[in-house]
Amino acid sequence: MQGLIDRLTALLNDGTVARVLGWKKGDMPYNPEPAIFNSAEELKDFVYDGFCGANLSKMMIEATKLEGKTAVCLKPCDTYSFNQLIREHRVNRDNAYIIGVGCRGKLDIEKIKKDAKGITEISGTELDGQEKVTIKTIYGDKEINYTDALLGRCHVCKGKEHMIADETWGESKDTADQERFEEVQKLEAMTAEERFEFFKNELSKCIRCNACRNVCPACSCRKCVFDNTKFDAQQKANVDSFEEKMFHIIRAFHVAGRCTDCGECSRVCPEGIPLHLFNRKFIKDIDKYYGEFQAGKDPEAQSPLTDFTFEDIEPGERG
Amino acid sequence: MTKQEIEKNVELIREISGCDPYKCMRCGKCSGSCPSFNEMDIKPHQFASYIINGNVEELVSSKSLWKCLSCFACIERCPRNVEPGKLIDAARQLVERERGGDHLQAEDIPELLNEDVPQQLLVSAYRRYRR
Amino acid sequence: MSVNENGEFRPLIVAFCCNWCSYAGADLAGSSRLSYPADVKIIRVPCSGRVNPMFILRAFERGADGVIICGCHPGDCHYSTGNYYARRRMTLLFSMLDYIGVENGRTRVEWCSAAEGAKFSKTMNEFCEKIASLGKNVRLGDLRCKD
Amino acid sequence: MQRIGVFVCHCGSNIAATVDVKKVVELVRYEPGVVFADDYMYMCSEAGQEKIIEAIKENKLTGLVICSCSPRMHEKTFRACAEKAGLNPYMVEIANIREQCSWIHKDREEATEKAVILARAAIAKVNLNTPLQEGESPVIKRALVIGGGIAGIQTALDIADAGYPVDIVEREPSIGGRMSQFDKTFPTLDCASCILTPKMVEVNQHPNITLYTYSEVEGVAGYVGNFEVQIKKKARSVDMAACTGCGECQAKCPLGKMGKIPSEFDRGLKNRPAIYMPFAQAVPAVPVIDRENCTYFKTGKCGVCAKICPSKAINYEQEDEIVTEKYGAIVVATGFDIINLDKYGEYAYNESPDVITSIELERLMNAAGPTGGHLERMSDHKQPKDIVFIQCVGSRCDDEKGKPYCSKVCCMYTAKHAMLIKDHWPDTNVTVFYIDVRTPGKNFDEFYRRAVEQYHVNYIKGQVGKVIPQPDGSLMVQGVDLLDNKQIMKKTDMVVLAAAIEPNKGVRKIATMLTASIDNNDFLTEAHAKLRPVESPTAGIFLSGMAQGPKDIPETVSQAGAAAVKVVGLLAKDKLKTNPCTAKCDPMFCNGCSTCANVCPYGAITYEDQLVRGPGVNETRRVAIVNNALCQGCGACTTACPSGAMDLQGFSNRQITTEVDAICQ
Amino acid sequence: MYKISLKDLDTLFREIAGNNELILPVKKAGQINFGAYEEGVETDLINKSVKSPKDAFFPQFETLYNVKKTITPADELADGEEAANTKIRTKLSIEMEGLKDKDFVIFGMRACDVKGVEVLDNVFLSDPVDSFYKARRDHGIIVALACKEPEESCFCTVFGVDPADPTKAKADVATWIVGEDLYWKAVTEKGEKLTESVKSALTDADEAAVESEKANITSIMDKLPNTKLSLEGWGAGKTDEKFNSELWGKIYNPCLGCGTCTFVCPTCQCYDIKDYTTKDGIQRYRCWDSCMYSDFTLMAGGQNRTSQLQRFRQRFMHKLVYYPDRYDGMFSCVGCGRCVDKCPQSLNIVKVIKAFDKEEKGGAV
Repeated sequence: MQGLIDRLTALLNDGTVARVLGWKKGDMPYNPEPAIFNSAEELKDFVYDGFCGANLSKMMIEATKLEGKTAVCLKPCDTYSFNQLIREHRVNRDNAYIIGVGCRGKLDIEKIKKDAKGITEISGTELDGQEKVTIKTIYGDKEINYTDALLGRCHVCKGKEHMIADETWGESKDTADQERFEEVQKLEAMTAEERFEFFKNELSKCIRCNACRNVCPACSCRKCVFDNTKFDAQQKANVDSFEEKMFHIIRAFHVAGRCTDCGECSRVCPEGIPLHLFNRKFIKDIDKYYGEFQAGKDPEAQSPLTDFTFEDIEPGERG
Repeated sequence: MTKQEIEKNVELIREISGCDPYKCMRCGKCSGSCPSFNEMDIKPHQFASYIINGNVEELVSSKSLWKCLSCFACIERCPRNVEPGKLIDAARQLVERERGGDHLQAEDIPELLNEDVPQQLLVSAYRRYRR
Repeated sequence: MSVNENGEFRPLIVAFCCNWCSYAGADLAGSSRLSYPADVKIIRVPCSGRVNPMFILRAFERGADGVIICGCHPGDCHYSTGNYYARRRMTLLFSMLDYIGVENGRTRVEWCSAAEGAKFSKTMNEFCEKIASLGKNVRLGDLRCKD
Repeated sequence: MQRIGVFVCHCGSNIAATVDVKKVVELVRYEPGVVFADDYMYMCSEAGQEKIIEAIKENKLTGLVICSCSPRMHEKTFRACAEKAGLNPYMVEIANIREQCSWIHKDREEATEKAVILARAAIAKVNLNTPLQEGESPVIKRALVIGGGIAGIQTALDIADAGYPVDIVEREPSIGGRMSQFDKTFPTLDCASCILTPKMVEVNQHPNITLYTYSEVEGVAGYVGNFEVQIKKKARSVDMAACTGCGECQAKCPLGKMGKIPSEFDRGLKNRPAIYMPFAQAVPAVPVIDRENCTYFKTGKCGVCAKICPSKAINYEQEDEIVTEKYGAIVVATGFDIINLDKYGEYAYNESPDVITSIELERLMNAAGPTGGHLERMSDHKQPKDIVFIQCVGSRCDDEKGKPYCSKVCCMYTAKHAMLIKDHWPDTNVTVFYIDVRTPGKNFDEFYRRAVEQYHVNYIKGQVGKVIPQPDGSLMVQGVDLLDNKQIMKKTDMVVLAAAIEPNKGVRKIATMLTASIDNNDFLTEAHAKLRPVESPTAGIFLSGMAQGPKDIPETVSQAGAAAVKVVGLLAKDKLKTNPCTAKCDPMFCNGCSTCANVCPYGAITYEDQLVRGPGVNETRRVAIVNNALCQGCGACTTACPSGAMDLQGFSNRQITTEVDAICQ
Repeated sequence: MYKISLKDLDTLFREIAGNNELILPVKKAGQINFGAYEEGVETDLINKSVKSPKDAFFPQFETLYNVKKTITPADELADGEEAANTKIRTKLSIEMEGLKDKDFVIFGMRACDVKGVEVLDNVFLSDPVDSFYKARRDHGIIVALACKEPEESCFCTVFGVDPADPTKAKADVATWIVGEDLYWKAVTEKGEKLTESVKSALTDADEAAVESEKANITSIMDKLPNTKLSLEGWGAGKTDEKFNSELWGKIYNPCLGCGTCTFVCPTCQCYDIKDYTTKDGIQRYRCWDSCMYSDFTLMAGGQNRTSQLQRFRQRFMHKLVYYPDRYDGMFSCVGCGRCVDKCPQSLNIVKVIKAFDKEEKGGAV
């Protein structure tokens, strides 16, 4: 990590960049927050470890509007989002200096907390850290395999390549050990009643906090349809009904063909709803019906929903 | 036959044959194709109108009923998909069913064979009943 | 949704019809007196590509039992491509509705030209039957729209 | 808040018989925004409109809902009516309670209830309507006619005579179309080429007409008044300017003598060289090289034509050329062909050369045809003594068996053929198997009766079931005489099939490019079957000839003239009012993401860095701009836009949502 | 003081649920939230619920009233009343939504949650009294539970909450889990009444075990990192000083503007009132709103808080300055730590307080 800080310091000092967008040490061992560093001095609080899961691409929308270049640390999967934002003219590439940081998968604190309460110290989460993560708590010490504590999305890792970067730092690891569409397939294999129960159960927890939407790098609308008056759809009520399903379907639909499957929605949901199951269903359908497509891989590629062929499958048909 | 019986039979013929006699435009292509035309008292192109007009009794007691070879020439060529061959076959089914041959078994066939019954009929009856 | 005095279920069906084809098709069905159930209520849109998935979900939220989108046959779009985009959108949306466990068949897309009055009527009759067989839209209605 | 007036039309008894009009008035009165509601016998009548105007003035109405027939019928009428009373015409909405309610429902209560709901949806929408202003777009004063048959020729001549430049695109090397293949025409028995050729020549010489023969339309962009069309001029391999049409080349082409390439013009009854003019009177009188068959193009050897051409017009290097031209109006006159007869094995068309189609008979009887006008059997070149005509081959069939429609012209041309044969060769025995003889038209039935009464043509009501070629070269026809209730087995020398006609295969591609709609049978759809029969529903596209439906020559010519008048009417305008129901972007919400531009079929959306100011916003950013002259109001962009920044005026998101709500209440 | 074996808790719940509606921490789809008791429901009394139990008194969504429109039929009109006059024939009637009129028990609230209710009381029970809230408060019986395993995000002691002793909070009954038993002590009259009704399930117990458990909890709290937080510089009268601080601009940046913190918070009390069109009228309902949302308090002119910086500042100023200003120095944070746990960007009130502390004591942030 010191190497990265040194490099960032150099970039700031030689004027290549005016600021750095990275992660700042938290007040607990596991809660670093995204932050902008304006000087080499401020960089002393910079951190990059297994808890830096946040995808910083979306913050570049505002950051690249600022004077001068902003250096941003992007993990391999974050670069897909950044590419997608370039395609949609949402970030100014000229004002971005991308450091492709290495990644060996990011940690899910909820998984760690499951049997570790009162955490005071965690070690072994650095990029070059150990296979095991050691957790000290006021109730005693715990140990967990790094791979067992990974975020769900890391199990379907898109690979260790950065799709876009001005320079890279650190080694990456492809942490995929699951089929990407396994969960979706499992649901598809259920009966309609079972599926309805599953989603009803999960979505009944939704508190309409909009964290999934606000964190999503594809949901970058200046003002969401659910917040503006254009559709008369701005409702904050969560009633045990279709309403939040409608919200989640539209949320996923609006990013269909643009969603890079970065998994931020599921990561941030305070109620642990597997929101990526909506997005990934669309991705699976798109792949199946219109040919494989990975948003953010190629910033020039036409999105499947703004494209068509004459022979497309008819709605309702199962291909 | 009472009016209800006639209606029932007409409906039955339509159901068994799956054909709509009202589609017939009286072009006569069926009669122009039929190898048994001269043997028949009611000609193929008349089948539809007999059914439409409810003259089922005449139709089922006609010679034509047993003269149709089920060669399917009319079915093949009918431009309107009225398919007189299927209509007459359905009329025959009507008779066969009334004779109580509701569930025709393979072993019953030899008994039923006689000169007047075309083999085709047995085959098609067999096929239909075993479905 | 409504239930008439005989206690018979009468579905509520919203049909989004493209102004250039199926809306005219519906007119033709009308002038040819090809009837279909009064349960179908048509909303005129300039193109099937104008139909936002939000409209469909909104209809369900407000208590519709079925939603059908009618547009020009592929290749015949008045605006050349609108129905192609609609086709992709609706394919994905319908698949998603199926995925979350909504009965298959509450949604439908039909391509129906201005000349196909008979097809329009036939489609609507079929769709009404289908929805009637599926019954009341329980899974999709907003609770507040309950009678 | 709007002040809405609701007007419910009885339409005589058309609506009032099934819908309780009074009850509708009574119920819609309480809808939000409604301040006035009334009914009238005929809302569209002068008196009805007066009533509306009066109500607007008296009640200071700001919006109207007319519950009546389809908006496709009278929306314009009521908009004009509103305008007369000083109201913006786009403050009018129609609730379609006739076509979509009273005409299809029988139960009065049910129909009334639905009418109220439809009215409610329209009222909810009007509450959100805003006045819209029509824009203007210039009209390019040039027309395009696709197809150079008699329909296209007549349309082009009429437009050109009115003083407007017009281009004809014809796929074949010469204009003339089907009519040039005919021998005589019914019911006057004029020689087809005698009346067609002068028109072809006139087209060629007309200063306002440009001919693109051996050319195809490749792409169409734009909209009424402003089409941009790409025309592919296929390489002719002959320099049009240099060629004198002397015909030396086709006479000397080695392939002509070997005779292996069937002549399309003579329906394969004769062969042609690789460099050829389809027929002697071809316009332009310039041959083309059929590159697929030409020895030079296949092997690089030969080159006879280039060597002997006195004016050095042969150019093997010529390439396809794309010409882009702008037009204000386009006429589709792509004509027809006859169906493929492979499906009808019973007529032995593919088995015996003596079973021919009527159009082949036309060539056989034509003095310029393969036999020099001598009627002979293709098998043994003997003159047939007995001829059987079979009607309705593939016409009037159930869907999968053929065409469901009547081809309309067969009865008449068969009578013509029968008569001509009897006239030339009175000994010939002519039999016609028919289902019905259809002769509506001036002097048509008289014509048919002449065939029977004067020429004793044997008309048999009944169809032929099978044609069986005999070992002796004759044909056995098995048919029926329905009136005698007898089956007929008849030996004959020649069988002529009245094959169903169908729209030219190419029309599908053209219709797609023009976004003109076609019906199940690929005939182009009219804007209104009765009232706008020569217009396509797509503005600026007009229909002429068989492309729209089966018709004979006089009908084709009159339709061609009608289409020309519509075109001239359009071109005579300097500016067109544009549809104000265009997309509009709200820069406050626009992300500048380009998604909308990706789906816009008209390229109407561009992006601009714009200063956006609003609550909490004061920055220059990329936003979408809609060009109102280009936007046609399809709304594809509005659905693609994730934030709802892009909206369609007249069909806005909130308007549609509110309609949904009103219906689902 | 009574006790009941943890094994027999379900008997107790069934007993309570037999008489009253019972709300308790329920685990559903992997998450703990307060929910209604049902036979066979999975409860979790050790871990913190995602959402606070404030729904029990102030639900996320509730109908206030319905407006119905009725039209007098033409034949029922009085003489002289014109049929075309829509005004005299349209009648609007308002149907109030019924107030809570049955007692209910909310089991397993923590001391911090109970304190949170106190914060809400200040707002909803002061003039003008919110009748919906009051009815729920009047009928709600709070059975509080001492924290068995406080977590590192907990800092309730900073706000004077004692997680070891719910009797100090405004609970009706206080309970503790000690060993294999749940200890039960009625605090208020309501609590006594409830205890009486479930007495058959309880056995007498002495307080010694509870006392040692209290000491244990207190010692755990001492070891937790956030319990030493200093509130110096916050509270009533600090508006100018804090509002104008430039620090906000430096720390708000990662905030997503989602409503997670406000919706899991036991003290956030902002709501929005909206209308929903029904078949024959309007349903007026209220639902939680979040000051973090861009459309919070949006007016026709569009001039609400227009930047996330303003919104971010508002939330903490409200908790730590405005509320104390209004209610005798009482903070409207109870240190439950839910926002600390759930913020997607790891921002939270603790970090804000620490940042100000650090800045005021000098040195960069």
